[in-house]
Amino acid sequence: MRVVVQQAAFDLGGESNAFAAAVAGAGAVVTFTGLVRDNGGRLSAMEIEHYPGMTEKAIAAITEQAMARWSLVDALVIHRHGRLTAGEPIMMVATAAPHRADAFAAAEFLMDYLKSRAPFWKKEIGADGSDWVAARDEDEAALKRW
Amino acid sequence: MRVVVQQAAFDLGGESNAFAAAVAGAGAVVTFTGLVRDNGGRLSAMEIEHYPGMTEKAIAAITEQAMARWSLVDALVIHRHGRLTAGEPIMMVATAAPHRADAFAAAEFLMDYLKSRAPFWKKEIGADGSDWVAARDEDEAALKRW
Amino acid sequence: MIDVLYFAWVRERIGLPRERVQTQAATVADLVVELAAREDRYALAFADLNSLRVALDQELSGFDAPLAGVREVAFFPPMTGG
Amino acid sequence: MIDVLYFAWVRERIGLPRERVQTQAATVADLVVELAAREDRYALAFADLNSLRVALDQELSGFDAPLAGVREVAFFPPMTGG
Repeated sequence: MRVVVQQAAFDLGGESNAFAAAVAGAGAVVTFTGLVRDNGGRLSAMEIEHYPGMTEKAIAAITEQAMARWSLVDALVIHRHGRLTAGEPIMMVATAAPHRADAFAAAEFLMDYLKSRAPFWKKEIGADGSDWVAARDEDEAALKRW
Repeated sequence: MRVVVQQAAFDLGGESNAFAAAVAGAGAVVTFTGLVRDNGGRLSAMEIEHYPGMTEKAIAAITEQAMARWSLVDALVIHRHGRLTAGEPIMMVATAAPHRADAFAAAEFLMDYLKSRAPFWKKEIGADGSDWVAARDEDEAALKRW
Repeated sequence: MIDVLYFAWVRERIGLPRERVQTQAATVADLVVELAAREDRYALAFADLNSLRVALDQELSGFDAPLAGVREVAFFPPMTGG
Repeated sequence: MIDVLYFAWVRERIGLPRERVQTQAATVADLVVELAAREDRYALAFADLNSLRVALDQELSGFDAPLAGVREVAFFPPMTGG
């Protein structure tokens, strides 16, 4: 299990390969990568604020929950903060399990909790100003399935 | 949309990066990678037989279904055949969508259909002989949710 | 004449991957009866239709499907892709 | 004395990211009343508690939670990670 919170970019491909190479016994690896959407060209950048200290603890707690609940061989979460431009990877999650159902469920669980329970706040910077991204009701509702 | 059936190994990381870089407008990329499990060290290799011609058509049809059913920006399926050793990637699926729910659902749909409806047959080669992998009832049952 | 293909343990039991078959069979089920009557290795391969799947011209099909116009029939066990 | 932290638009409205606060408030809700009474910018930030979340010593909490022994309180809007 590995949790990384950083400003720097990460290499999705390199992280995926390293993760998959280290999960002996796993038959299934799922990754999720969140990218900065360009909103039809209207978005020039995204600023991600976070709560240093709490962020790492909250993600570690969520990831430990996932490891306890599903038959996972390993799990990885990388989440960036700071200023990102459209198309850049914001974060990734990877899960490895003997079978695909566990790997998929754990990755979706991690995403649902990271969306609404990890202390990050996104601000969209566009040509006509900037705005904090509002939490979506459906993201809060998604937690109910777990 | 890209479908590849090949004997050669593929680079999960390189494919993931290329896929994510080309999906302008997507906010969510999901990948699934199937690896040869070592079954606690008992498996030395896996042989994957397929039905040339039908394989490509079946996967393309499944992938087109996924593209039509969910809001996908793109989808990728790579599936190998021939002799593979424990730990090697067998296949991968990648989906890109504006939001994560579509990317996850489409990837799970593709996997469920590839498991039971794409003409591949796996044979496990172990120290004490070889055996065709039996289809699992739960894989057939998984199709019912779609 | 149609091409008949065998995969996985069906291929192993029958001992060949494909053959040309002269048949008047109206349906897949009729063709199976003809093939199973040939020799023990065929009878063994077709002993349990529940454990077999069939494709007609590379499309999954049922055993009651007609063979009229079909050029390629394939028999194989349930698929294990992914 | 406790450390009070503000994030995202709460930080922007109040105009600072953190401050040390001298308080006898028994609960988070009591502290909110004290802060909101200070100045308009605080009143504006705390106008709608439904749009706010609170963490005590870096754990999500409720507005009715007691402050006894707490060293760090953080106020912020619903999180938008992932």
